[in-house]
Amino acid sequence: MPTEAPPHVNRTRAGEAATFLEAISEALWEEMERDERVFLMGEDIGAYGGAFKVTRGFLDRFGPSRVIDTPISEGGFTGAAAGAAHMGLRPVVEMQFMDFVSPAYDVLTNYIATSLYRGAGPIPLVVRGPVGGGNRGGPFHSQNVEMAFFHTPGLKIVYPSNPRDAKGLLKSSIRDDDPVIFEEHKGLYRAPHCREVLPPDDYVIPLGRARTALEGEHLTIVTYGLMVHRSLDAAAELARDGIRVEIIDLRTLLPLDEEAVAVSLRKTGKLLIVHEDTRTGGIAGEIAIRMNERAFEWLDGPILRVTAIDSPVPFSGELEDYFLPSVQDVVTAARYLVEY
Amino acid sequence: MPTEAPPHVNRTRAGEAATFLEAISEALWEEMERDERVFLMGEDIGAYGGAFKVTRGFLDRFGPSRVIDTPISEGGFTGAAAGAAHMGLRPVVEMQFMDFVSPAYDVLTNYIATSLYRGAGPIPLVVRGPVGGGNRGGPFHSQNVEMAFFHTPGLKIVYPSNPRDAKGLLKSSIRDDDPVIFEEHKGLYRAPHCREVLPPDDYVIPLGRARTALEGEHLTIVTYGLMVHRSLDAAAELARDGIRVEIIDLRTLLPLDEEAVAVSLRKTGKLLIVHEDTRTGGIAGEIAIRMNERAFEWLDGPILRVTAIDSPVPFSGELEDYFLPSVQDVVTAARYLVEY
Amino acid sequence: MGTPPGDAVNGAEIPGLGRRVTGLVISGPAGSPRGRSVTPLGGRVAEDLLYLGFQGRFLEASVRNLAGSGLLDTGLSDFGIDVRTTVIARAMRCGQDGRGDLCHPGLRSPGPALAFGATPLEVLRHLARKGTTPASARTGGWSWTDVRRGVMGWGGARGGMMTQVLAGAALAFKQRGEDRAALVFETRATLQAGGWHEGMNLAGAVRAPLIVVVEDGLPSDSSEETDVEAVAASYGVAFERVAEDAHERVFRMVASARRRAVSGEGPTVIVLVPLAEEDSWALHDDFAARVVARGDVTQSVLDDIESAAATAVDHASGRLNKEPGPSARDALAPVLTDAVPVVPWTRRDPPSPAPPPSTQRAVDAD
Amino acid sequence: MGTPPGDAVNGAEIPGLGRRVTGLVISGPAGSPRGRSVTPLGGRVAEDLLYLGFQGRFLEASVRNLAGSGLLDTGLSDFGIDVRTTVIARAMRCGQDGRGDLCHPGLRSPGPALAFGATPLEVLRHLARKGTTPASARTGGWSWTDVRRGVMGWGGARGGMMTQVLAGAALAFKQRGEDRAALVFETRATLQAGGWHEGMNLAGAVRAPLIVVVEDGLPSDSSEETDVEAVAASYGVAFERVAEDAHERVFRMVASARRRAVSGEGPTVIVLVPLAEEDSWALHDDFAARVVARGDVTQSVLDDIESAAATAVDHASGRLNKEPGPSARDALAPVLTDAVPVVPWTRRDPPSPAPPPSTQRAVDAD
Ligand SMILES: Cc1ncc(C[n+]2csc(CCOP(=O)(O)OP(=O)(O)O)c2C)c(N)n1
Ligand SMILES: Cc1ncc(C[n+]2csc(CCOP(=O)(O)OP(=O)(O)O)c2C)c(N)n1
Ligand SMILES: [Mg+2]
Ligand SMILES: [Mg+2]
Repeated sequence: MPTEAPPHVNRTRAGEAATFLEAISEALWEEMERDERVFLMGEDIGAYGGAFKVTRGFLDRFGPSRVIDTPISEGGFTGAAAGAAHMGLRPVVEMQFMDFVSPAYDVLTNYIATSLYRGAGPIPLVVRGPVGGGNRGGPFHSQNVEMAFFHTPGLKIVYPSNPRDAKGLLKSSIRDDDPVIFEEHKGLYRAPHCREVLPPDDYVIPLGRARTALEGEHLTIVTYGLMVHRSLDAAAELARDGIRVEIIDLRTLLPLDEEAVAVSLRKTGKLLIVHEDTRTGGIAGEIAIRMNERAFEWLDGPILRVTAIDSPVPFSGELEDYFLPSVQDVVTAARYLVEY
Repeated sequence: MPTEAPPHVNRTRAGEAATFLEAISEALWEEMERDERVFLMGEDIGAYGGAFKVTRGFLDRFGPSRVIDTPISEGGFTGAAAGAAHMGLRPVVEMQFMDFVSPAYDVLTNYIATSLYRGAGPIPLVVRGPVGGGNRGGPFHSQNVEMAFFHTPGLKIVYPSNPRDAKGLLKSSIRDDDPVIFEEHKGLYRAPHCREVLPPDDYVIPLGRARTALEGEHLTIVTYGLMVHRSLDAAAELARDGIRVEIIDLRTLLPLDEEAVAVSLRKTGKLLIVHEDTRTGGIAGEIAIRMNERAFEWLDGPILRVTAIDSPVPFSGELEDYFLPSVQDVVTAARYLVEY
Repeated sequence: MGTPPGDAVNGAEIPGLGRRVTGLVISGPAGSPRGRSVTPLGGRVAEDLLYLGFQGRFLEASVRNLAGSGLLDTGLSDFGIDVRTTVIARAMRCGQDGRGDLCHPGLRSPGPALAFGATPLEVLRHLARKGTTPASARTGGWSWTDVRRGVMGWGGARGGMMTQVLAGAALAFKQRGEDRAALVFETRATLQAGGWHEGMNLAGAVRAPLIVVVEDGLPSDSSEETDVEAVAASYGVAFERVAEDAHERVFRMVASARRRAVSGEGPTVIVLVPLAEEDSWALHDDFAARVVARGDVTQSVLDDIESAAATAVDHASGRLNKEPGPSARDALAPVLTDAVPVVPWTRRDPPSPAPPPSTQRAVDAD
Repeated sequence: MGTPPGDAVNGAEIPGLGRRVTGLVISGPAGSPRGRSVTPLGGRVAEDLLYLGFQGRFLEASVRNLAGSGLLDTGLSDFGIDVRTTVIARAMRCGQDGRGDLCHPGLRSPGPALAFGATPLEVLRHLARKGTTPASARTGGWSWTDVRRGVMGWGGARGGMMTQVLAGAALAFKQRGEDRAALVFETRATLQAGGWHEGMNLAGAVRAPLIVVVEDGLPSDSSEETDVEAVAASYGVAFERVAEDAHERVFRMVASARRRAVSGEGPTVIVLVPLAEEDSWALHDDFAARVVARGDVTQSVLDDIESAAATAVDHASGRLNKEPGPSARDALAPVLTDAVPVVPWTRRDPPSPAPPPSTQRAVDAD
């Protein structure tokens, strides 16, 4: 009954460029082929292929015991995934939208994150799904969820910005012995400018290591996910005035690669953090205090941030665009800091 | 059927000193007498009087329709409280331990916090309960919960440090039209050194305003809850060496009184944040970046923090003491900053 | 005991008819809610049901149209209007002054919202993300809240949260001894969510005046075939089933559940069995034929009602395009009652290099 | 079909007897699990049940003693040991090598943990917050996890989470076609929690080999009298009730539920009706009298078993005081498999005024 891989998980084997979404599908498919302990759980991921079709064709290939359609009960099936992980399986749980991880907040923070510490062993498990705004999804289908989990010792959080990283980081996450929250920005899923030919080999990208997305010297921008692209656009505009921005793509938010940030900050003396998530209590704060702790003397200006507004995500396009951080916001903040 | 107030809600009327716990009970009692829309929900708060006996005697006085024993379903009864608040009531929800607010995370962050923004009107509701470590409760009865909610626009978070504030802030919270998370540190509940005679009048303390717990000039410590006391102890030790510390007790964490922090920082040039909650993603980060944004030029040293270790709360006494921030930790950090 | 259902406090006017369509009492005799026979409904209730039914029907066409021409998301036009939801909602005591019943209309159909006083234009505004009502541009979709009219919308998760919220609202009615009840539409798979069980358990335990309608719609891969009757039994609450029933029977069944609810006998769970696709308006047409045949409503009044409904929906869709979009500032609607929303400085003037704070002490003397 | 229950892979030794007490097969004929008659259990199962029962009994006394002398929290001595939980757990296939059944022992009694191979000393260490096992000082209480022995403890919330977790573990058994099942003890009010319903629904839907025992203990003010049988019916799962039943009947009922579970017939919910306080050890004594009367065990072996259990518990409580407390560093046990826990600098050397970072690039070339 093994079937041919459907086209969207076969781009790389066919030598074609893959979208971000296809990179995710490829990672899942290859890990399931490689390791029979890997299995999927989620709402309508089987026959229907998932709300975003990430797992289209998986049921035919891997069967219903490894592609499990769950009831609408995110807490319940995440808890069950933990139990299966205790028994040596490697569950990958899909949230139809990551906004719906909130009913699983209890089990993730109290049971799963504490397991290793409690002496109950590691819980290798990935919770993945679409996040982010810009798709007119309104307040309950557009959230970023990193800050719900960033404060919980025992979890890892990954948030890739491009297909290559998405595939390599998802493979690492699945192979990792710790529970990982894996965020996929909907705005990248099918973005044509994101499409790229992926390495043909079984590569992984290590968790906890940032990447320099652009080398520069006047200012460090620390960012991740879709905002890497906004920041690159801003950098292109700033470059026209001779401002050379260095962009650090965090890739993994927890553990945070503070070393990479500090090294860049030492070079530029200026730090701007850009995140799509809302402002107060966002990740920028933690980065700011860590750089105070270890790099204060190198700061030639305040650590600033460009973020969404402190509000739920609006439903209308005009409002959502206003709510989200824009390229212009990044340019304004960068100029201010460079001139500081 | 109105009965006499039981002793623990009658300290102030009797001219006696009240503990922190009694101050909470008095606030609830007085608000229920003042406003018949105020009612209580929680597990075993009626006949049993609550796990910590905060509501002992309330059922007799206010009857079962205003003192509601709920099933063990924190999400469900918090959602129900929201519905009652929509209809003009003013629910005060007790979590038996605030650790158990996590099943209500979904409804609090998605439904309740967004209501006003959605045009659905305000949801005046208080979720209160015991928090914090030091009582050998282990990882599931010792948590601080502020960072689960700090990132959610639409919620307020209050965390008092003494009986007077507790009573005045709880009254304000109940009268406030917004949803409030109200944290009560178990280590303060019956602490003898905390006992104080409260003002006899119906006073309130406004939300969103910090308090100077100690005036000083060499260093600002920003803190709240039990850590105000640890910081005061540290300040006493530092005073022996002529180091005069200013201590800001935040009282309300959200909205954050950044003005009070900035004013003090301007005076001292040095900022140390002390919180009992774990380190990564703690509130210190947000304070640090806000001070970068508005007070960078006044910083004569890095913004530092003293916090618990990034781990679940240990069960054994020795481990818990090591895990929690100590007076000595505050002294060490303060000296370092003053000498910086 | 409750006021007779259908006795709304205020009504909207049928534009073409120049009189109120809500604010009506049943004039016919109360029929047995479980009876198989079709007992007539009072003339004004009948007129209401006809008007609301026609509105839903025209609105469905209009939404498909607007979606086709790109004025609405096609995703939002992908709904199945079920005329029975309108009948169910209309059997409650809809008011306009914040003292009537409450209804969470669910996400499948605008019928219940219309029955609770929403206008077609309001429905369309929400779908089109227009900024002319407080929330349409902010949360939009099929769902909004208007406490005054008793509409408790929620475009969020299917986790049973609205059963909790309406259970709490119903608890408030009970506490105050009011003649009010709450009605919540949930979809089938919602019963898999723990949140739904918590809300239902609480409602059952405190005998809250709550009616839960489970819209047993499209099967999703993730829906197990929950036995809703067994679930209701496990909470000790009443259970009813609505299949291809005549409007009269549905109306009386709900009215009777409402009576039980407000008299303290506890919640009822109603399963709404899906209609065959081609039948979606047949029940409406049957009803119209019956009321005319019975002489409760003349053919000419029926025609007037139909054209009034058509006019209202035409008017709404015509006006929709002329309405302004929201202003960006609306994105900043307050999240706290006493706070001015903070705009990041990048949207305004940059801070001066060393931003001076106010010198005045913000800290109270204490 | 499952291996006969009681066939543990490895067993501990009854110290005074010098032979294994687990690792046994039932030697008697299989009785009807629903039969009223008391069908004998095999000699080695009987010996096990006697030994475990005595252990529980002495442990109860010992914990009260230690609490009285301040060596344990009095809060933690406030439990009601129910000997039937031991029988229920012993009817599963307890192993020591990570291939037997699983059990969440609940918080009320150490019996199930003892049946799954925990020693009295381990129980006491947890209660006393001693640091000589990986988790006792970190989470302690009545509850810990040892995947190898199949003990899945959790001293956390009563939100039904362990039903979810064990349902998932059971799902893994089923997926791999293993002869294993999971047993979870929950308390009554836990059935009010949505989390429990989600776990139960999932287990029912996938027919996971799961047995849920609802310990119907102390009524709390917040417990409604949930009709557990109706709840089980709503999930389409089997239901059983354990009252003041003889050990034999309890054992066979559970063994039979286990057989159904592993053969794919789905979960069973068992309600454990509370014993009258004074009866808490009567069932144990009745059982002992019966096995001696039947000649399955001689009086002298019974005495040996009793004294072996007493010795084990005495030894444990004697040794407890001599064991070292945890070292503070244990507070820093890793929360991630690949991370060294970070100690705040205030516990170590302060940072130098301008902390120099490593100059080497941490960023990969990409
Ligand atoms: C908590 C939550 N999880 C997931 C979703 C995504 N979701 C929206 S509709 C739906 C299927 C709903 O099925 P059902 O309740 O049967 O509704 P119907 O098929 O009748 O539309 C899902 C999974 C959601 N809205 N909320
Ligand atoms: C989610 C959660 N909420 C609240 C509590 C606090 N709590 C511990 S035991 C208990 C009562 C439990 O009642 P029941 O399940 O009937 O157990 P029993 O009375 O039999 O001990 C409560 C409310 C908890 N542990 N977890
Ligand atoms: Mg469905
Ligand atoms: Mg109980």
